[in-house]
Amino acid sequence: MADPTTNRPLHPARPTLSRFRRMRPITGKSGQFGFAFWLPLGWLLLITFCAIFAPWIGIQDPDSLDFINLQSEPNDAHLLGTDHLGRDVLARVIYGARVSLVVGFCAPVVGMLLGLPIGMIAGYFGGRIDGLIVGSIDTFLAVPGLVLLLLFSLIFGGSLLVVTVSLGLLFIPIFARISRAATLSFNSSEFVLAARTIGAGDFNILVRELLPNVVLPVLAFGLVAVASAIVVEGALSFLGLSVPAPHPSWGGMIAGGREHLEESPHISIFPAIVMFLTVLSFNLVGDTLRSRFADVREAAI
Amino acid sequence: HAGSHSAARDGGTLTVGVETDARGFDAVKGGVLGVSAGTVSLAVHDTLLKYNENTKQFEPNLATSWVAAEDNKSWTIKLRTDVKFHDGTAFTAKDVADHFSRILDPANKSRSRSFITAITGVEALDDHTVRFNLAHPWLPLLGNLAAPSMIGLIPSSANVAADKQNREPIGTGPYVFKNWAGGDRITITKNPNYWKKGAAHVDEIVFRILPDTQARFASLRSGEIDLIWTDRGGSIQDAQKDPKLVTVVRDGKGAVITFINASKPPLDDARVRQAMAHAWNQTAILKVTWKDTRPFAEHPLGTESTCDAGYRHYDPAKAKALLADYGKPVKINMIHTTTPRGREFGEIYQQLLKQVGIELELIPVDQNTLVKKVFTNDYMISGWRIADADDVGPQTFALSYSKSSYNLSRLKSPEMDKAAFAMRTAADPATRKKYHCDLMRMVNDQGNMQYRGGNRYYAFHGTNTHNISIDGLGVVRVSGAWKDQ
Amino acid sequence: MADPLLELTNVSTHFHSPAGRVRAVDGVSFSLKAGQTLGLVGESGSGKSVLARTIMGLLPSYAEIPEGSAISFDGHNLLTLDRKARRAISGPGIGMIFQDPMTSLNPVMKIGQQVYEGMRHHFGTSKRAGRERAIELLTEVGIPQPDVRVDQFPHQLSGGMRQRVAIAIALACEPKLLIADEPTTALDVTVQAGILDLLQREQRDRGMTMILITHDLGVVAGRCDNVAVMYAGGIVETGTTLSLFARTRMRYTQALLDSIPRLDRPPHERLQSIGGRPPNLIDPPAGCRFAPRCAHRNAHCDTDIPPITADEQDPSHRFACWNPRDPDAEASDKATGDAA
Amino acid sequence: MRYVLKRVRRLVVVIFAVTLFTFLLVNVLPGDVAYDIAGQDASEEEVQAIRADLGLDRPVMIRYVEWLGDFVQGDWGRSFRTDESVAEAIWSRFPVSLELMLVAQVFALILAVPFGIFAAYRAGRTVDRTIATAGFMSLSVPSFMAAIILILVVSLNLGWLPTSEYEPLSAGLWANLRAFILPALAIALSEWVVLMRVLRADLIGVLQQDYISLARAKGLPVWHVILRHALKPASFSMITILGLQIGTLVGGSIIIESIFALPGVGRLLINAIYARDFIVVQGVVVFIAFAYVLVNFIVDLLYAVLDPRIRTERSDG
Amino acid sequence: MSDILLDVRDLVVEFPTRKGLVQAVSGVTFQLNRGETLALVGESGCGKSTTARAVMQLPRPTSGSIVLDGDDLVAAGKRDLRRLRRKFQMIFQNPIASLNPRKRISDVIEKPLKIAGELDAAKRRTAVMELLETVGLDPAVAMDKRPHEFSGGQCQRISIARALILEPDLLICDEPVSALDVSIQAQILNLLEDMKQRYDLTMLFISHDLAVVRNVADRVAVMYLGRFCEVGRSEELFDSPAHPYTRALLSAIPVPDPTVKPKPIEMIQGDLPSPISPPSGCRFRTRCPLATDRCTSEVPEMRGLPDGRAVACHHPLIGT
Ligand SMILES: Nc1ncnc2c1ncn2[C@@H]1O[C@H](COP(=O)(O)OP(=O)(O)OP(=O)(O)O)[C@@H](O)[C@H]1O
Ligand SMILES: Nc1ncnc2c1ncn2[C@@H]1O[C@H](COP(=O)(O)OP(=O)(O)OP(=O)(O)O)[C@@H](O)[C@H]1O
Ligand SMILES: [Mg+2]
Ligand SMILES: [Mg+2]
Repeated sequence: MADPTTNRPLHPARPTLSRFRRMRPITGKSGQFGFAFWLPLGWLLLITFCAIFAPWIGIQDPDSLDFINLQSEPNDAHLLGTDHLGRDVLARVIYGARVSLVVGFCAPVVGMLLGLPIGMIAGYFGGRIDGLIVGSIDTFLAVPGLVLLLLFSLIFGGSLLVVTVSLGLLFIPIFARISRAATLSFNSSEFVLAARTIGAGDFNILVRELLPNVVLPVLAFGLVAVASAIVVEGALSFLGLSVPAPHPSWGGMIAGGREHLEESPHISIFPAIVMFLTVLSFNLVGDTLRSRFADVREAAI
Repeated sequence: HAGSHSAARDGGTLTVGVETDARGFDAVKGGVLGVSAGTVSLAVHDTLLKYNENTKQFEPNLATSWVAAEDNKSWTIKLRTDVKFHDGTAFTAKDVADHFSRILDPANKSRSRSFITAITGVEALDDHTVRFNLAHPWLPLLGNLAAPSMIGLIPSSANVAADKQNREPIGTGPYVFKNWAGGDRITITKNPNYWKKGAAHVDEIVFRILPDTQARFASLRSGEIDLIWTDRGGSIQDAQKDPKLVTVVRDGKGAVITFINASKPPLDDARVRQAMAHAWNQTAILKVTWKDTRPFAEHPLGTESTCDAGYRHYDPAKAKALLADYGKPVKINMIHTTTPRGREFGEIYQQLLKQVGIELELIPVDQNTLVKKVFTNDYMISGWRIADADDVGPQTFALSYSKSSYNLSRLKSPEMDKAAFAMRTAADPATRKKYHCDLMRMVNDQGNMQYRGGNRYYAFHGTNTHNISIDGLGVVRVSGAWKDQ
Repeated sequence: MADPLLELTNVSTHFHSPAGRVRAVDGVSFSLKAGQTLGLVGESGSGKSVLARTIMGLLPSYAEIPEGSAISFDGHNLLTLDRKARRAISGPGIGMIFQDPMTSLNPVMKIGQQVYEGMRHHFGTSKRAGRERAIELLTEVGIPQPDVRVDQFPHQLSGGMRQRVAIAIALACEPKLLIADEPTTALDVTVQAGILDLLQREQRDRGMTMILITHDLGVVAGRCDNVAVMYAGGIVETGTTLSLFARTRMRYTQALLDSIPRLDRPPHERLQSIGGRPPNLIDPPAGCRFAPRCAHRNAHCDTDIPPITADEQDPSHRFACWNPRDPDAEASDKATGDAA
Repeated sequence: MRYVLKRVRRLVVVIFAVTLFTFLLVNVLPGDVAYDIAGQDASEEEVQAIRADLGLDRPVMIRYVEWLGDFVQGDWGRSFRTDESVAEAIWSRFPVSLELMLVAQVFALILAVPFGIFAAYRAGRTVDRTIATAGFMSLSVPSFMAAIILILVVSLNLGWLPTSEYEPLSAGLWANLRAFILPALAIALSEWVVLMRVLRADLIGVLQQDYISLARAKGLPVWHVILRHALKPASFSMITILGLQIGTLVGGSIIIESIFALPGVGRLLINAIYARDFIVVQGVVVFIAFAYVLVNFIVDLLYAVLDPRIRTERSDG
Repeated sequence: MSDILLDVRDLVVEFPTRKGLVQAVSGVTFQLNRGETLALVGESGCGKSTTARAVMQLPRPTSGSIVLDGDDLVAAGKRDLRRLRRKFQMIFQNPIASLNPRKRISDVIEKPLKIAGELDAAKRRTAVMELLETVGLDPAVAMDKRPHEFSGGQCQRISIARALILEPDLLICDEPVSALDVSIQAQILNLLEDMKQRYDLTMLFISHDLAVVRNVADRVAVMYLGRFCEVGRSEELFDSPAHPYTRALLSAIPVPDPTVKPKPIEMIQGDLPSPISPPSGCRFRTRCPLATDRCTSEVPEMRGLPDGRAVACHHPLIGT
């Protein structure tokens, strides 16, 4: 029986690779970013603008109650109506965007800052260290994410910081995996070997040679991670475990409006639509950028 | 509904949607019986007495007669002789004595003990006679013997001894416990040998655990289940409007309250508490949170009780005046649960206090932590409740008496202690009530407890279901139900 | 055998890419008589594989074959046939072998099945008969223990063995024309010779017509009747092997031959190198595509595309060059080299 | 065989680490099951008595070692609150979660495979982009939102399916399955996209392989080439993801189980967390971790069955 | 100053793999004289690259000694090794992959200087520019570009510049032209030859293409399954191979001349055996037309032939 170890492509860079694979066109998407990119990007900019400048763009106080106008339908005074405490839904949606965006951006950053070095170290050094890290990641992954979030938020209380950090922790395995895979794929490449032959140390190779290459696929995943961070935050606040009252958050608003789904669907539906559009936009923008800048397979995720 | 008994039809299955799973049915092990477990238990067990809501009188059930001694410090009760437990053993005075002795034994740490500490002992005089000895004249005894909670329900002492009562309860009731699929459903079946012939009609009652109110309500409307109860204002309003549904209502005693911790500055100043009482708009929260499906509470003695408790009504001007008198800015915090209702309560309270110039910070915690914080005096303001009871006196006593470990608002005053003691040992209902009312007036004046609404219970069922009633504590009596078809 | 089996007339293949239109094959014409072997040589990227895939009908969807191209095979114009008729030709009409034996076999399918699948599809051969035939074919291509190998998976075979299997697959439907796209590039020299011998034998025994694509002039020299040299998408010189090597006319072909290190040359001999690099096929040079790298170019070369010209001595030897080499004049110095 | 042993060893290590991890985590939870047992009307002394009774006043590590000892012997403890055996509680709820996951994954596959194939075959074309956009839209509806919308539309407005009518299998297959349709759909709505995209990406890669060209060069029709030649080698990542999802979702569909009132492991867990019934939390988390690791293990073995490269390599070695 | 720059003795490199220990190089001994080019040829997987990398100490060999200019590399500590590295450099097979795609050419080439401790940025810059000029690239154009903007041949020039900037004594080339087109290959081979003259390089040149080897090498070592079969001066080895494997290799090479018909001499059969369980005795015996029982039982030692060659064969093709 033939030995598989000898069955490798022999002179791999000689025309072994068919052009048909090497020159895969960026499946149809032409060189320009289409409106499937600009439209969502516009939405994101709008949301971000509103969230940042919420106190100054003339929207109402999101917390003040109005016992007269409970659950009023959208009207001139309240463009998106009021909720069951008579609060302006539009104002709450906009202030809720602050939570979603902060968590959405910061959690992946936390995950990346921790996951990237972990993954790179595992991929670079291999052996015991790799085994240990992969094992820890496995352990971490074996505990359902929502359970961890629940436990964290119960232990440390619900606050923006806790939610962001604990969600960020959940992203560690994902980022670690991506950067580990990327590191592995570059690790055996000849430019790393070349760096070794000139006597570069491990740290130098990790930071100077590997990092610039690893960071791109990792960043490319970043925007998609933002989308999922927003979704998970939504789920958390749906369970009432995210930011404390009275701060509005989309998931919390959806959960709060559930009881009034039949008489006043607008209480849930508007935040749901805004959240949907925002998540969709991040997904679309993220995907466009990812397919443009890196070829990471979803399988790694 | 009572009138339609003649048309009662036997057979069929009654499906009941309940909000929470039971924890267990053992009076000692299971802790509090929630409404779910209470409802199941009430169908599986019998009480000694029964309270008639219409006549306001106690009626015989497992007991045939009851007489007090001259000094009112003991009661002798005669029991039925024809009653058998579901396992076939005969019901005797020993079962009753064992049950109460077990609750009273401090080693068992029953949480129900605190309600009946006035009982010093229970003895079986013969097979069917039992005597309750009391420390002092104690009016609430009969109410406790009729309580549809674990205190009043008599289990098989053999089953208790075998340590199976918690998960497979055995009683003398019209229904026999059949199966408990954790998290999903509890099934009980008709007791063919029930001592009161014709009391039970449907063959089987299934309690389905459906935690989501919306879902439970939708299932009721689609006819998937026959009966639900809820305390959600929106659903109650919808149900009352729905011609295909029948509403069963009963007012209860007790109340949903707010503790103002009198041991934490600046809440140790009565003026601050009083200002908060005037800033508190109970009408508004009843409207917003409960959609006016609960009664306005001035005290926890129940809507039927005529007691002028000197309630401090919503009056922001007065509140501001009191604060001005106090003179310092008030910044306080409050713990609340992470449930939508808990958040909402916090959000409303925050806004109401803001109107009179008090800054309130909200700290979300889960239910369990909230309880712990309140017990360990690690809070300033927290929601709480005075549980329903035929007589809430024992609770108001414990909440107000200075040496009670249950004085959770930590307000200690000799006058209140005096009123509490007088209430506790009163030998006749009128005196007891007078002292009770006095006590509640003092509480209202101090502002250490504020009301968020009284208790009113609702159950709903389709028009083809009959003979459902709500007992004390909101426990639903399903054992007499029958269905058309 | 008057009619050619395969005839290409002005065949072009263009790819639409984000950067523009890639003229991978541009105006290729040649014809091939039944039973002959054509060697198609050229540098990497000169369009050999694309040409092969164009004939095979295996182009991706973003490829375009401009109007005016025609490929006639056995009386059919392959470019105008409907899909079903076209498929009927793939297999029994034309078979193909790919460059990399590691990737040209389905890793999760048994070898036997891959061999007889085509027969089943085209001739309705039964499974059992197909298997028998597969064993025969494997024996024929020189695989030891064929009855064991039929039930194995590709990874259990070495590279050389796999290429033999690929040949067996191509032979299964008895094609009239076999296109072998660099069948030995990925193999070791020791294995390469065996594979080439096998192909040559099969071709002779079956009277098959064959196109052997390679970048190695040494490979075609010994084994092909005709040779066509490709550069930047077009055929720049074609003729019988003997004539092409003996009387090389095109400057590019000669430069290529000169740049190859040879065993019969002394060590450390300075090699003739071709400067520059192959042109960009999106925007190729206006005149002769080799002009920018050619040592013998003149003004003509940069501006006008050289016409196809026939060699005076051998009309079947054709080339496209404004300033062709005169083989007779340079023969003397070449002779000294050969003598060494 | 050595490989299997190695995997089993790793499985055990991970499980062990999970037990320690959760034990520590659960034990730093604020709040106390004792208060929950005692109820709101109990006094502090009573609560302390209950604590002592449950052994909660002893150091965490001692309790852990004890728990582990019992656990290894198959005694997962009894709920502090309901006195239910933890193992029994989990096993009685597990089939519900498992069924939910399986139905959800079947839905996800039904959507993912044809769309994935279609998108890959027409990569870059309008069909592909339409599918991709639809996928993103589907992916952008969080499952809790999907659940609410499904309830609103399918149950409340159309009245087609129940919102919460879990019936055990003994009540009949359809009665049982009915209850899973909406929750499974709510889960599948985001899961299928992941599967579809993985399949699409791999399939595009496979379709560019020489062996696909070779199959086409044999004159085989396109559908034959895709289904017989391309699908199998392209589906390995998808199968991995499928396995991972089953693993994570068995305990991870907490919200869906709650919304649809399915008496599954997820709901058991969340109730236990809220009640600080940590012996149950502990048991459930370890169980879920075990399920996760086990499923991965099975997927790995399955891989070997599907992919001859791995299969024979192992039997060789 | 001795004439021998590199002295490799009994080099063994093992890799643990899932299926067992692979001895990729098993007991290789050779010397490299100053200024000479030694070529290593052999089939794929025979251990050429592994030998080269072992000399580079990447990874460090399992056993054996490698002495470079008096310094034992195997025994050298991590620190010393880094200091010694400037004396021996390497270029790789895949020109594009051996350059970091994210770095500019100037950074790529000056990195060795930086690591070697040259602190003056201006000095580094002039060195880089000079060298780019030398390898035939226009420094003004090339400096600030990134690798993907260059063709394979140009990338290989850049790699050569990087390897030469520290002015090493020994240059190891692992198949430097096998990824390049024939038309480019000649440019690189010429360049290497120029560099060798200019920098007094000693080269270890790896290739599977005997024609290329013939062109560049002074001496040739033929490798089979982790061992050397034959080492000798290029002309002699090519003209009259002593080892049957060398002869087989030579006969398999196609000659670009239609008048020379492929020689019908006996081709070696079968495939390279598994390096995990190599054949006993002579490793080539399973494919050797001349194999006898002796070849199965006895490992052939390297023996010197009168003309200075060494061969490891029980039945060499030319008399001893
Ligand atoms: N699928 C494709 N999309 C875009 N361009 C392509 C595609 N395939 C090939 N090309 C381009 O067409 C030209 C010819 O490529 P082809 O693969 O035919 O070269 P080749 O002569 O076979 O080279 P090699 O010796 O490397 O196999 C190249 O410039 C290549 O970049
Ligand atoms: N890192 C490694 N781990 C395990 N085995 C290895 C490793 N590197 C090389 N080998 C094995 O060592 C043997 C020699 O490999 P090496 O790369 O040195 O061969 P080579 O002669 O350079 O081949 P090629 O011509 O393909 O480059 C092969 O069997 C290979 O499988
Ligand atoms: Mg090609
Ligand atoms: Mg190599």
